[in-house]
Amino acid sequence: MLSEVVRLRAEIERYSRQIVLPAFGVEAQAKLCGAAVLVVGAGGLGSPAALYLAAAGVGRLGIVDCDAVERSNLHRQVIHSEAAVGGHKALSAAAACRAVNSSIQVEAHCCRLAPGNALELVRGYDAVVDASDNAFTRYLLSDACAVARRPLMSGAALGTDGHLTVYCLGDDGPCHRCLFPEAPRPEACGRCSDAGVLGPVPGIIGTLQAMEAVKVVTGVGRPLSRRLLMLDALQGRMHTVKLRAKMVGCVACSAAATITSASLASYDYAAFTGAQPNDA
Amino acid sequence: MLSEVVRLRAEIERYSRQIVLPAFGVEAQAKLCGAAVLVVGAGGLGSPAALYLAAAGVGRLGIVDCDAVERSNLHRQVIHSEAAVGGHKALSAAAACRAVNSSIQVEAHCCRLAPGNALELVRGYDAVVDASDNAFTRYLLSDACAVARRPLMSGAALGTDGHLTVYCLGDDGPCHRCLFPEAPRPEACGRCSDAGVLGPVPGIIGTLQAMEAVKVVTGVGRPLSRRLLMLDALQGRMHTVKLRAKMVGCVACSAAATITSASLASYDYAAFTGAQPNDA
Amino acid sequence: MAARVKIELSGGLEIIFGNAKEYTAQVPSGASGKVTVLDVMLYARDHLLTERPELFMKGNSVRPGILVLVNDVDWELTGELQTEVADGDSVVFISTLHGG
Amino acid sequence: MAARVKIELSGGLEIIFGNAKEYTAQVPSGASGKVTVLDVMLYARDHLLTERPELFMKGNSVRPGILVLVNDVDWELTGELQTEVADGDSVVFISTLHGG
Ligand SMILES: [Zn+2]
Ligand SMILES: [Zn+2]
Repeated sequence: MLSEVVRLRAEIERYSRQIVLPAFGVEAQAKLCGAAVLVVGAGGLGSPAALYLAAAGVGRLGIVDCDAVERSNLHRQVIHSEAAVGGHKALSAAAACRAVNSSIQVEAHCCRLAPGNALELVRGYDAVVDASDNAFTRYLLSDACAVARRPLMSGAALGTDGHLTVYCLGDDGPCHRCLFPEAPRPEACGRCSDAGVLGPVPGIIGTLQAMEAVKVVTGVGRPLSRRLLMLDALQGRMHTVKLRAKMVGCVACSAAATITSASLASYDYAAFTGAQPNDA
Repeated sequence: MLSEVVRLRAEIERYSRQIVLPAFGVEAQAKLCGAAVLVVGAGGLGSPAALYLAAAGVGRLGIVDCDAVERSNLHRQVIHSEAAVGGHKALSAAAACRAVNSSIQVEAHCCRLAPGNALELVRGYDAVVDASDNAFTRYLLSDACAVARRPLMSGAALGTDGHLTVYCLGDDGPCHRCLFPEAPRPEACGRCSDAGVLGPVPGIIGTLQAMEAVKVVTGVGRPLSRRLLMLDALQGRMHTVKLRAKMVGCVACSAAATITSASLASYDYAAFTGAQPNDA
Repeated sequence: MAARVKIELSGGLEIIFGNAKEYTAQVPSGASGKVTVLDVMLYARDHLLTERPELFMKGNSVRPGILVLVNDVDWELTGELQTEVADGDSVVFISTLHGG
Repeated sequence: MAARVKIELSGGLEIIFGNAKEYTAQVPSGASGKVTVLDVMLYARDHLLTERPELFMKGNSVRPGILVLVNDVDWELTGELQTEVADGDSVVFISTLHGG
């Protein structure tokens, strides 16, 4: 705690506009500077999520992505410059975050989130941002967060629509499986790469994910648990709806869970979702 | 138009995810690539607004700011890196936009928006983003857009709240003066620099400003004219309310306007708002 | 009996509903004599859906991945298919998004 | 006569209203016998405002820079101070923001 205070003093100027804010203040800033957040995916959602978390001062920021930057990413994945095309997304994103804030710890994980590493990755952080782009990873990450009891800021964007909710928060916050116990058929799941997405749409959702992560790790404000924010960017419509609590009998997050610390690594997500994490 | 098509072909891979989108497509992308947008302010709102407009492919992007990057900007103004501290904001933002998209034209205006240059600046672009941080500039920019008939994406953020609307659009869209004919007293206007602001809040609003600008210049979707989007980031609440049309007798945008192309330059904004554009 | 209900489609589901995100429909009651979300769903399938019904329903309910809201509340909290609806109520079918 | 009205403050205005963004109040009618936004404004000033009334009102209306919404609609469209309100209506006072 003392070292935290010392570090915070050195950064007082950087964070002065947040510290001066009555609703936030030095206490919340200290919590943020002492927190660790994992961002899974350094694409359309992960770009602003990682950048805003780094800038606002999260103490340790992990970024997971196994892909390389492609030219077709640049229209929405603003954390990557043209010069980064061909390089690792996780490294490019980490470098951008360090350039914005060298006082925080940034960890690039150039690997795919997989049943074999998900729990270990998630357990290394206090909160997690789901900035992935496929059903396989979304179920896996939610399960890992349910098992490890880590709050998960889940965002998604496709076309001109976006969704945002917080999973696995507190005693009654549902997980992804509570809402969607059965996975949709792959043909019902659009991905950015085939269905298209308007650049600022994941930008809006990803920035909101950073905001929710800040709220969750500082305890300030009311996180979007048991609520879903829906964005219709074309209509300029945004509203929040009420969601169920944790489901009795959920295989991932209830007392009767069958997906556990021991079993998660061998769960067949490909069979369950009918898809691979890298499916187009 | 032919040169536009040629340029677009060269950039087809970059914009492929927007072109493939049925609601957007090649036509809207061509319009965007042929459009010019001016972003006034390269701070908390202007950072994501400029970055997302550049990435999405606006053909010509102007950035106006006379300030230098300060350390206390970095927590929210993610377009600037630590290395840019002390340098011109407009230059730093322009360089970041060029790094993301070298195929567009980026123009840095290292000057303050003033009664003497506002009309000329605004007339050089098809649409304008108000990413400024004070009442003086907000009235001036709205007046210039009313006189020059340029749609204005007006965003604002303070503390944990944000507002967004589009002014001066079409026949019935109001201007800032239609809503607020009399300026508030300076002591009623918080600025980020004194009242504080949580980093992601201007990020959300600024990205939404980019989205509205894309809609306005492409004619896709329903812009937030005569509507105000209100963000309460702490509550995770966002909703849209209905606003008045253009006011009969508005001094800036009605048939009876007294602020005109000829008179704007000599209008005393300091007397009207009781403040300077650089007031803290 | 019937109820005048606003039916909304989102998350890409509008594509199989003639690309319209919003309908207002006079939905007739089912066997029970009351209008339920089940009746709304069947009405949407029979009168509004334009293609690929398998992307909307599976068996006697919506397909996996679709969330249903009655007046902006998750139908799990209101009684799912048996939720009664009345004039002016809204029923939203949202396809969950996975993109990023 | 009186109306049970939800009164909301936003854009920083909540600071002079005891830092609460939302109140529900039984607002008594004014001289006309009906409850209007004028009555809501006066009620807010007399019962909810905790400091610096000059940041809320000027003369007989709200101060410049405050936008008033009645049931999410700009009061300019509903009749400004003379807009009638009834049980369950909401009146929002928003201070316009200038920060960025
Ligand atoms: Zn669960
Ligand atoms: Zn006007």
